[in-house]
Amino acid sequence: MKYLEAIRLALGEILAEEPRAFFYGQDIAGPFGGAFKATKGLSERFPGRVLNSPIVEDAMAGLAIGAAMEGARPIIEYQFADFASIAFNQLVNHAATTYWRTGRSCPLVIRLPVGGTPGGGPFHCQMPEGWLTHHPGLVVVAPATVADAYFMLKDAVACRDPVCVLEHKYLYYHLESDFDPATAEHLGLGRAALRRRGEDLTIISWSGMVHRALAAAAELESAHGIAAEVLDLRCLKPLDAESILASLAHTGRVLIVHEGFPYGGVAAEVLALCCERGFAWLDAPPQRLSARDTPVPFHPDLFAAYLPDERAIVQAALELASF
Amino acid sequence: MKYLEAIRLALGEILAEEPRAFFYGQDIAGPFGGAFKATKGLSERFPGRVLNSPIVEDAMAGLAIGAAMEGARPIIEYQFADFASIAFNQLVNHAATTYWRTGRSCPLVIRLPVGGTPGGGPFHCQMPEGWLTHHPGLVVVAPATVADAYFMLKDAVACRDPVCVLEHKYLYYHLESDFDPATAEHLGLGRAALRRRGEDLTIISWSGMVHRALAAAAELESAHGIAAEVLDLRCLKPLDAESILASLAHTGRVLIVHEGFPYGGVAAEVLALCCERGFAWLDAPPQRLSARDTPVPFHPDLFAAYLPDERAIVQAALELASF
Amino acid sequence: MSDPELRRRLYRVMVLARACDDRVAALKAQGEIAGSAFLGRGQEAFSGAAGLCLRPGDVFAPAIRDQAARLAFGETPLDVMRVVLGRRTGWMRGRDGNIHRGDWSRGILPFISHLGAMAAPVAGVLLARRLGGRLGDTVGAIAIGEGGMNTGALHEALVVIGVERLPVVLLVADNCYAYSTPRERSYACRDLAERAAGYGFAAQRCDGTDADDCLRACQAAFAAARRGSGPQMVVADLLRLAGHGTHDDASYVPAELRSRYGDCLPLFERTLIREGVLSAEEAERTRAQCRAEVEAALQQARSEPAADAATDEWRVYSESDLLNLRWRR
Amino acid sequence: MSDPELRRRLYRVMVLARACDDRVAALKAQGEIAGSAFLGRGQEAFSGAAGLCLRPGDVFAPAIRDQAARLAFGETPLDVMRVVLGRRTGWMRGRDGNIHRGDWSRGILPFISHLGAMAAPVAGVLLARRLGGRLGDTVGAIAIGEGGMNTGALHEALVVIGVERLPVVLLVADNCYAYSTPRERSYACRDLAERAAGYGFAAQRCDGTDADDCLRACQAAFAAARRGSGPQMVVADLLRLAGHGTHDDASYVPAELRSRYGDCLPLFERTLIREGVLSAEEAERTRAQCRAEVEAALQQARSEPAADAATDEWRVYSESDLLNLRWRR
Ligand SMILES: Cc1ncc(C[n+]2csc(CCOP(=O)(O)OP(=O)(O)O)c2C)c(N)n1
Ligand SMILES: Cc1ncc(C[n+]2csc(CCOP(=O)(O)OP(=O)(O)O)c2C)c(N)n1
Ligand SMILES: [Mg+2]
Ligand SMILES: [Mg+2]
Repeated sequence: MKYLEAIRLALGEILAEEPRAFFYGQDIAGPFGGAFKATKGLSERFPGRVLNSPIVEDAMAGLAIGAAMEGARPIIEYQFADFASIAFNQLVNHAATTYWRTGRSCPLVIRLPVGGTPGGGPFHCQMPEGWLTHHPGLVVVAPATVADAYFMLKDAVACRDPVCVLEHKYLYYHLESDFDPATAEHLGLGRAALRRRGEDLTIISWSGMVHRALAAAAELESAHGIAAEVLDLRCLKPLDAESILASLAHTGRVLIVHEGFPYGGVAAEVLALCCERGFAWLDAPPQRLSARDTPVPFHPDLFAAYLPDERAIVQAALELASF
Repeated sequence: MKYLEAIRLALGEILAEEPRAFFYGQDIAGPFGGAFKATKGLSERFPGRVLNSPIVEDAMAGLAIGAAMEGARPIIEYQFADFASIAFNQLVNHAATTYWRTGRSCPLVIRLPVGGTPGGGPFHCQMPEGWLTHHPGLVVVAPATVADAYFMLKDAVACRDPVCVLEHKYLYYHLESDFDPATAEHLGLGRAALRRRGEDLTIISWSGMVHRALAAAAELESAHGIAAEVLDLRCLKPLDAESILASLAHTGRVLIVHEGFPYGGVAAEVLALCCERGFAWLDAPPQRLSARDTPVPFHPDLFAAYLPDERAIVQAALELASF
Repeated sequence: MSDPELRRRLYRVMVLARACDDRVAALKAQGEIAGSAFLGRGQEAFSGAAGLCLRPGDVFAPAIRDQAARLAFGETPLDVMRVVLGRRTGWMRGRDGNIHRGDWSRGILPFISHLGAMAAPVAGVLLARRLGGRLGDTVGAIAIGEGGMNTGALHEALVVIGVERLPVVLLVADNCYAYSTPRERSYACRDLAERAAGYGFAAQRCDGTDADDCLRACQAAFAAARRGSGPQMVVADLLRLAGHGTHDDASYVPAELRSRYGDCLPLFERTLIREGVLSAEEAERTRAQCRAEVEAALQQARSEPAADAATDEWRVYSESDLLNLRWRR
Repeated sequence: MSDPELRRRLYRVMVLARACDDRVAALKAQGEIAGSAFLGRGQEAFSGAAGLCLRPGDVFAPAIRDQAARLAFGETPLDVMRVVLGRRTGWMRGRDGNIHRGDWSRGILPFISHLGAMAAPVAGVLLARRLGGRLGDTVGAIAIGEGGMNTGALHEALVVIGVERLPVVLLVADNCYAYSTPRERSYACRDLAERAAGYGFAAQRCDGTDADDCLRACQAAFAAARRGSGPQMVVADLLRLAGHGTHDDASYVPAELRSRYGDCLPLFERTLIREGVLSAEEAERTRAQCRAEVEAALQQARSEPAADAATDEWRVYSESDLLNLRWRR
């Protein structure tokens, strides 16, 4: 099953099993079924519950807030996470603050296709977790596996707080596994997952970058005899501090690898957490590998140089291991 | 001279000395002169160059971008920084990216009244630097002194890149000094300033919190014999890494104190910088004191408990010093 | 002309709103209220008329000067005082204050400051009801000023409301000013009813200083929305008879304008007395009763505990265990 | 009816735009273009007519299907090819691509993807000119689709343009679809010209499949804006004759709709030939010339260097020394 198929499967089951759920987003209704086809076939199966929105990202979020407070379970899709910038205010100032301000929870789910693809350019490739996590009140998750694409979406709908689900566009079509919902392990929504065990250092990552981290870890093992542990954060806010610190305690060395902007955001927070609370275990300065501090470039060659690649991860890990 | 008067003085000189400058914002024209009176008297002195905007925060930023690209020097005022959330997209995706995308610079200035006041509540007290700094391309400054309120505003107008000037609302009326523009020291826009020297630890802060840090440092000295250095960042993006690392090298201990949300943002970035590049100098785990991870509370008692106060800073510094 | 009973109810709501506002202004002046205080003086006719058209089960997103509509829809002076004083017993438990107050379960939406942001949530409530087969003849009312009409948030919401043909009444109080900004700097059309057609809304205009005219327009609009005739807009022409907040002396309002717009409350009172719907004694008694009701609410609120940093919980998530949260069926 | 010379120019622009688009589509199919490719097929009449009304010194914010307007306003096929191939010589130097291309110094704004976001910058350009005494009779044109009309960004910009009475022409290409979403899900009014009055804009409607009608409406609107009659809107009724991007087969467009809307280009060609403004041979020659011009531009662009990660600078600030930057007079 592909990552995208797992999402579609989950979306269908959500409509079947949760009568309060409905979907709202641009071009998600049939026969089109969404820019990435995540909702393909669903408006036919569930008439009236998959609704096409006008191009009103701010109102989409506002509408979902009202519907959620009224007892429904709205799931909105932004065509690209980049366009959720239009809804910044409704997301961080309204959805995020409502429970704290009013004592009434706001169970909505925001599906955000994130991440870079060659040729996508500055406005179709962004990672929004930096600003979604900064403001108090949103739950932010980033499934990196087929199983998580399925489970975390359903878990998000089960959650009474507003959950942003970051779906990586590259993984949509390129990630495949023989996932079976009936037998696969179902981790809690907020838990990080150790994707690979190791002794020498920990690579912390999330979303699409987990796969580069895993490839780099394999390379580190086979070519350099270095055992890198790979921790997939899965949930970016709140952070599973326990798992992060446990891995740090185990290896003493941390490299954070992600594809977002370098300043602040999740990577800086994880690094700060490691230093503030795991200082005694640190055998080397924790390091970050991020995208460059520029917009995402359009040209595939620039794009390739923009993100940390496997070689850069291996290089940084080697330096860290030999510190 | 008060902090607010220094801003008004600078604004008047900008209009007098820079013929391309104009101001655009809600209620800034005379006789009203702005929600905080920063532009009081200026529309009368400079007819046609201080314009009242409708309630269109997004278009205000967009308009400024167009005017800047056309060769003007627009200075926009948001009534409260919290409302700049409406302009998130124009600020981070348009103003910030234009030079990189097009090679043409975008010289605009955004004045943002920031920070908490008792009774201000969740939507009139926020610190926006977390999201302004995360995205590449904006210069973000936060004057904490009367002199900086004056100089940094003029420097911002001299800058060919988009500059966000965070003006602290509490300082507007409460900070006063015998500042004389002719004789006061004029630091470069991007430089941090050592506000107090010390040997035992460094408190890094910015905006209104600098004054609590200074008060705490005085208390640490007088009551505990601990010499705390206080570094005022002044410019939050780009960071004056050299000054930060120099102070860290000097004291070996860093406490970051600010009034923004705790997750990510400037504090996490500064902490990460210290660890990534100053690890060898660290005698203790660097620490942060932030607001709580909730919206800003309305009730003055809750508000007081929400922000780090002098006592909390002293307490954290004592723990850090004795690590 | 509406029936006398309704007019008397409107009169009472207007008097009570004015009394609430006056007391809030006094509390603010005494330093008993933190932050800002905003008054609806001069807007009680339009706001109260709209509020009287609301029924239990409806949903209402008030603007900052809707004390009258709130009271008409069920808010009490005690609800007001608890919130403005930051009592833990209040709707906002001291976390948010003043006119942000509201209660989702009563259909009075607690608003965020950003103008225009409450319109889409009203659409969401109605859409959720329609999808759940629970819409019935409930309606949603959205109040906004002429300044707030310019926000992108409001525009996007009106587009959705039009396209979904939701039973919404948009109440536009054009009170000549947005803070200090005169209406000519807010719109370039004759009046804001000219924006209705573009969203697929029907439009009514009314004289906001004339309570009977407000009642007429609001009744027509709410009835149309309720019977499924699609979204409605009512634009009232009036003047804000106070500063933007109590901190603002509104000295920028020219005398000429002040003399052009009357105060809806004494105007309505005189009309009702002239037409024999109300006696001067009843009016006097109503005013006294309202003042007393507000005063009692204030005393009650004062006696209740304030928000308390040490004991109040600071949780921002309603889920207690996000770490282990899992979908189950 | 416009003069024959202008009609011939419009015809040529339309043919050249179609040739550009066809070549871009072929390049995309061959895998030579990264990312998406968007075509203006079916919109050349309206877009080209508007473009021909622009003069040097004007400013233009194109939408995604404005190849014709761009060419009419001075963009060349070489400008197109350089950008879509990510050449370092192109306007965007490989940093941004496809229809985001533009050049502030030529008055063609390089757009960000977010629909509606380019309208306020056009207002800013004009306002800056007016403040600097350099407005003259220049105008700003803003192109948008019926879908983009719903964005809050556009709304807020139109409010400002109306209030400032800026010389703007808003060009609304209502092509029945926003991606796959039919126009009934985008607006609840009869047509989008109904939104003009609310912003203080004058409105024109035209048949987007009829080039002469497009010329008429655009000429009237641009002339009015130029002579200071305030902001203008032109709404064209047409159908997108391609997918949203080349990746989209547009199978959701019903055949009935396809048969209702003609293709403006052959329609115009037939009219011009019928009326003796153009001969069949000239038409054939024009098509061949345009294809050749596009092909030459493509070969030229192919021969130029691509963006290069190693040597291109990655600076995001134009100031080289922010640390020491200081105001000086
Ligand atoms: C998006 C946004 N920008 C600015 C403000 C600050 N503000 C609060 S009320 C107000 C004026 C509102 O004018 P109007 O909508 O006409 O309502 P009125 O105050 O006249 O009742 C402003 C500018 C805000 N709350 N939200
Ligand atoms: C704010 C925003 N939301 C979504 C998109 C994705 N998107 C790009 S074009 C488009 C459809 C635009 O429709 P319309 O405005 O009618 O123009 P057309 O494509 O029909 O020419 C969408 C949804 C975007 N670019 N910006
Ligand atoms: Mg008003
Ligand atoms: Mg369209």
